[in-house]
Amino acid sequence: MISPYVFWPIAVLIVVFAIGVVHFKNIVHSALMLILTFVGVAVVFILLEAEFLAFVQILVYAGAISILIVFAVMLTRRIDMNESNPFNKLRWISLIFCLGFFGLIVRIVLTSRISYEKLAVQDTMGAIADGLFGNYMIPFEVAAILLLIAIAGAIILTKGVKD
Amino acid sequence: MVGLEGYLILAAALFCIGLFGAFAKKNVISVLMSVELMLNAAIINLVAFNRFLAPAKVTGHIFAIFIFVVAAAGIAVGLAIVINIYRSRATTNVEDFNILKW
Amino acid sequence: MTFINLAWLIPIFPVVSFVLISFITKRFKGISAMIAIAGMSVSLLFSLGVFYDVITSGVSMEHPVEYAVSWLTAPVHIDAGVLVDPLTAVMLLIVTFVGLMVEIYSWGYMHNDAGFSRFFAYLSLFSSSMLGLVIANNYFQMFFFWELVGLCSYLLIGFYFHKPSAVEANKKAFVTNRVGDFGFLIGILCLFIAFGTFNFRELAAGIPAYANIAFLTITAILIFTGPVAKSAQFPLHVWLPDAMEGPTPVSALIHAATMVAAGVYLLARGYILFFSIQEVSLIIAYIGGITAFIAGTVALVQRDLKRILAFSTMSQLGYMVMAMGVGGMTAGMFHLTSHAFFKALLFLGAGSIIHAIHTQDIFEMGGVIKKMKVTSVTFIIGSLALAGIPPFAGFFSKDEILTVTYENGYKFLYFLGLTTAFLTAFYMARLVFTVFFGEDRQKHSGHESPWVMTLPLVILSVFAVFYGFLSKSFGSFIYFEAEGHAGPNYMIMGASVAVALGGIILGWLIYGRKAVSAQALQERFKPVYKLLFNQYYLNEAYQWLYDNIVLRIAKAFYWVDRNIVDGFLNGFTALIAKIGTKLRFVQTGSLQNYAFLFFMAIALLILWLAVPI
Amino acid sequence: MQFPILTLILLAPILGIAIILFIPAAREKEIKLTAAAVTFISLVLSIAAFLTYDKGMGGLQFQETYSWIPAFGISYSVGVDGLSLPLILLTSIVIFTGVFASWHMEQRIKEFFIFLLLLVSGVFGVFISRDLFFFYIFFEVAVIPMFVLIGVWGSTRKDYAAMKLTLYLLVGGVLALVGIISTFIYAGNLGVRTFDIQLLSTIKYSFGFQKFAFFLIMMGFGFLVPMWPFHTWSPDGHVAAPTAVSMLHAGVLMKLGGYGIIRAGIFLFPEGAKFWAPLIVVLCLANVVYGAMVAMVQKDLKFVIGYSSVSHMGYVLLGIASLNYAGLDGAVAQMFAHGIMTALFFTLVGNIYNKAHTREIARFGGLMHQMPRVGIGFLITGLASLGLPGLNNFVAEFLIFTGSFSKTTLLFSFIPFKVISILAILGIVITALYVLKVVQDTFFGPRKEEWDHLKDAKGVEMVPIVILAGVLILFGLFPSPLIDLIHNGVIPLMNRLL
Repeated sequence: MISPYVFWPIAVLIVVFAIGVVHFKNIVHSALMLILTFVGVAVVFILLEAEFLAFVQILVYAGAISILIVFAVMLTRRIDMNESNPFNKLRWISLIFCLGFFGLIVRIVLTSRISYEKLAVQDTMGAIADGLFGNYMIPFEVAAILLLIAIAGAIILTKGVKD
Repeated sequence: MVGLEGYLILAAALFCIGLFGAFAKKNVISVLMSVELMLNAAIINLVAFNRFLAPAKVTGHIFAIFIFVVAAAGIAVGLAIVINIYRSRATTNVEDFNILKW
Repeated sequence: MTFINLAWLIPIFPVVSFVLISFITKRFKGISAMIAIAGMSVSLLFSLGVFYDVITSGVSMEHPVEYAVSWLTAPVHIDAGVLVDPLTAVMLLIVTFVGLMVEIYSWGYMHNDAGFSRFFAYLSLFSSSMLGLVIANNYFQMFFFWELVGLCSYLLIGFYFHKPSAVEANKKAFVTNRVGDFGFLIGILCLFIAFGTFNFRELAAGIPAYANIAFLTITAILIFTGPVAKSAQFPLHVWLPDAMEGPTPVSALIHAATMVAAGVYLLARGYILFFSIQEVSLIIAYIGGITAFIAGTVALVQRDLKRILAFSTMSQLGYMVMAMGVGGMTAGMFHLTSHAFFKALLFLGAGSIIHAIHTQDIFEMGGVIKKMKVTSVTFIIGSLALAGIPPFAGFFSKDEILTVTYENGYKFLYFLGLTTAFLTAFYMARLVFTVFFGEDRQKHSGHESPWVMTLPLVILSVFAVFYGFLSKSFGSFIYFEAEGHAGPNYMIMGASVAVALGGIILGWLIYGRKAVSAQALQERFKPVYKLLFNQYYLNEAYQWLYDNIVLRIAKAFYWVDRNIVDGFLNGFTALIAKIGTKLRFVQTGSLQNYAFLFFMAIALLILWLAVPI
Repeated sequence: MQFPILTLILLAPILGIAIILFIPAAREKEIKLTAAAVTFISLVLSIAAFLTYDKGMGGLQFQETYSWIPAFGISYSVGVDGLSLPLILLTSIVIFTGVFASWHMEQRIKEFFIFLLLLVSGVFGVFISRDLFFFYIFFEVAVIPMFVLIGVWGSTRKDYAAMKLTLYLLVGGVLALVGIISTFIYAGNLGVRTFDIQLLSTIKYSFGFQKFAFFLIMMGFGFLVPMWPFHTWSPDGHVAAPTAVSMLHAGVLMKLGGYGIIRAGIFLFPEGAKFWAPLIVVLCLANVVYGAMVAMVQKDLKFVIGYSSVSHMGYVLLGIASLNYAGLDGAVAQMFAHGIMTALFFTLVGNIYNKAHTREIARFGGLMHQMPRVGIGFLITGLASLGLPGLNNFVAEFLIFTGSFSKTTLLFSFIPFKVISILAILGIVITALYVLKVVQDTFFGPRKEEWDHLKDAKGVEMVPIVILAGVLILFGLFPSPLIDLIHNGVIPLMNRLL
């Protein structure tokens, strides 16, 4: 198995990119880092043998969502791009809190000793298809409706309604 | 070989970074990006649990797909709101969005 | 036996007339009287049939006929039944007969009244309730109709609802009766939990063997409060004098046949309960005696024609109740029946006079006999009967009561009764001499009433004269096992007659010949006069009780409700509002602050849940 | 499959809502007719259920069950027995007459009827549910429209009253909900994961738990009854609400409380009921006497009725606390009787108020001259209220008195139960006092010129008066169909208690 050799570097990269997202003062840089993070996560999905999700991750996140964000940045552009993404006054306290929170979760993860054995994976794509059009039919439809509503909502919000 | 714990810790790290970003950034777009990070962390968790605990059933994957959907919807509406507010207030600073105050 | 088996129909006929009148005759006023009279006549016929059956088919007090259908089965078994014995038969006759007389009379009396139809509807319902009460075979049914009788009296006393005094009087009547019913109801419930039945005969079988005497005593006293209110005994008599606010025929009905008779009838019906305990019968006897005396004294000084009659009724009811208490149930019932005739007669006669003269104050009347021959003669017959002059009906029945009281050893009550007899004769003499003789004082020139009004007077006066001679056969017809039978006691008879004559002569001296000035006497005994005229201030006492105790408590409760119970709530909400005004400053409006706090809480929750780890 | 009569009773008002939604607001007549029609359907169906209920068989009948959330044992499961059937009949009578009583509404007719029908469907739902979860849901459905109905269409201090009422009812609901959920969890721990009341009753609850759960349910539903000292929402609510809402509110909504205590409280936790009965008795005495006393000094017609309701519902509590056949039969019968009576009261007062625009007793007098029909109706209702034989309330009160009077237990080990009963019976005297006082001050006395313009009730206005008074008299003279049915429903309850 090569996965440990792929996983840990990728993991470190993801974390670094993610830190970049929050750290950069220029929002365009942040957006770039975000795309990189998404791609890294897609790799993690491949390591987890969830190829379909990896594709979707690339398509939806790295593709669509990132572009949306970039557009939003462009539409809300101000004069000085270098100071477009500053921290607020919660910076230090929330840093401490988040570190503490991270520690807490890591402790829980390490002490909970979930027992499992690594099983082989069959055809995930097929199983997902079965699930979406079988047991989860109704949630799936609901999700579709949600998307539709979101689109409509987004359009109405940006375009405004005539009274 | 990397166990479940590795993925969980990765997800936790990603989540906490996202959390920090959501708390500490002024730009609302940045906050939204941080939220996306957190959602991604959640997806990693789901997929990892699915992979290690019950690979035969793909419940985790399906949930992940729903999260994609929700995330996409959220970001779309969220950005629309941002743009809308930007139009009326000419700012993307979260601290200026204080209309919730009584 | 046919009629006995159809006895349940007797109360139905008047109720049918009631329904017909209320729904149909709005347009055709004249028909209502006919419907009512027709219904009542049929009832009278059936009652006669029942009476005939009772005589011919060997139904007696020990062997009554009883049948019932169940009205309610679970959880409490309640029957709607009929109990026919001689007592029932006689009461049915009295009620239907007097009721019919009153209705015929009212046809004339109410002729021009706007509420003509309504009046007859109420009258029918009234008679029907009373008949239902009479045929009842259990306490529950009795209570049921007992209350309905109360309702009808309420409606009829308040018949002229535009008169505030009438409305006040009917409320008073109802509430006073309610107080009695309250005791009555509890008493019935006591009986039920002790014996598991409401049925008269089953109770009669069970009561003598019942061990818990104290409980039974309380029960009997509680039930007795019912008759105290309904038959206007001291101290719940206050409604009766005011009840004359209704049209005069109503007073006749209430005082003679329906309302007040119910109480005495109940005492006779349930006599085993009352008579089996010495203390209870003693209480009953004394209440009766005191009532008789008090009412007699108050009647001495009243000026209102109907009011005098009302107090005389109270006094006579006192006699009846006293008789029930001393063990002379037969005598009491006999007095009830004879009293029904002459009291109905007196009230109808009074109505006739008032109808013609348009006043009720006896001192604004005089010489009426010259203008209204029939009315006056019949009225005087009634008065003589009431005063207890032989051979009129009242003499026999009253004398029987006094005899039984004396023979059973209640000497004090006997003298009280005798005094009352004197008072009765006196105030009736006062009334008669003032109203019928002497010079004309009235402003209105009266004239004799139409025949529909005088006919009942004549019929009733026939009974008032001759009914007394039935005393013997009445005694062998209606009797109660508990009482001993006293023969005629000529000494007592003589005393009664002497006293009655004495009263009349004294009355004649003062009001007929004016040998003694009534005015001077009144001045001389002013405090007594005032006390009597104001009926011992009992009304005022009750009013005070209501104003100062009941209303005060009610107001206090209301205050508590608004200020303490509600105040607590309002204070609580105000507190929350106050906390809210302070807490709102926590709401900075900054999203990130909210989110931060939110996650802090989640972290704490996780910490708490993960503490073992 | 049998005819789903209960579901149809529930669906009829909902159907009405759906239809009314599509009628333009300006077509008021059609809206009213629709409301009348759907409530008439409910009425007919409830009468049919009332008549066809098989008393020989007893138990729950007309059952329907559809699983909803199997994981939590929640199912849409309905069925009626002798306890709920009279109350369903009551509800359908009151709403049907209530529609006619609000025939002359003026503003926002469409919304009014929608909310009214929503409210009533909630009430129907509560009475037919066998599942505690649905029971609670329907309860909330019944409470929430009340807020809007009073807040928008009310009169005197409507905002305050609406807020107060909703808060009280919600607090009560929440207490009851806690009781229900803890029962569910308790049962779940014993392996019975269900909200079905019949199944829940098969479990053996420990005495400690019974005390706890019954207390919550008693207090929770006690808010609705309303039990002293949580009663003040009810007079205020009565006064503020528009006529039809007052009718439903006093006529039906308060009965949800008594029904809940009996159905969810006594039925599930008989031992708890026995433990808490003394408390109920003391509080009910406060209701009866205190309520009646306070009613005596009221100046507003509706307040008098409001407090009289407090007093009368005290009798229901007394019957419940007796925990014997007569008491429980009487309690349910009293709920029915009081519902009809008080609905009639509010119809009549509403009738006067619509024309005179005041309810102040002191200003009235001699109304019998102008409005004889209303006056007679009011008199009948008043007489029913003071428990006159021949009217429905008497039977109920008599049973309650019999039940409570035959208790031989001591309260708090030194007050005989009978003493309380006697004090409660004293309530009928006080009731007579204030009822007659109101009748006297309002309807009797000399004619007042001021009110000569008032028109007597006629046409549509007579519908509720005639129907309600008819029911009062009918069941007053022939109570056995009603009482037998109720008794039938009480039998399983008593089997649990003994």
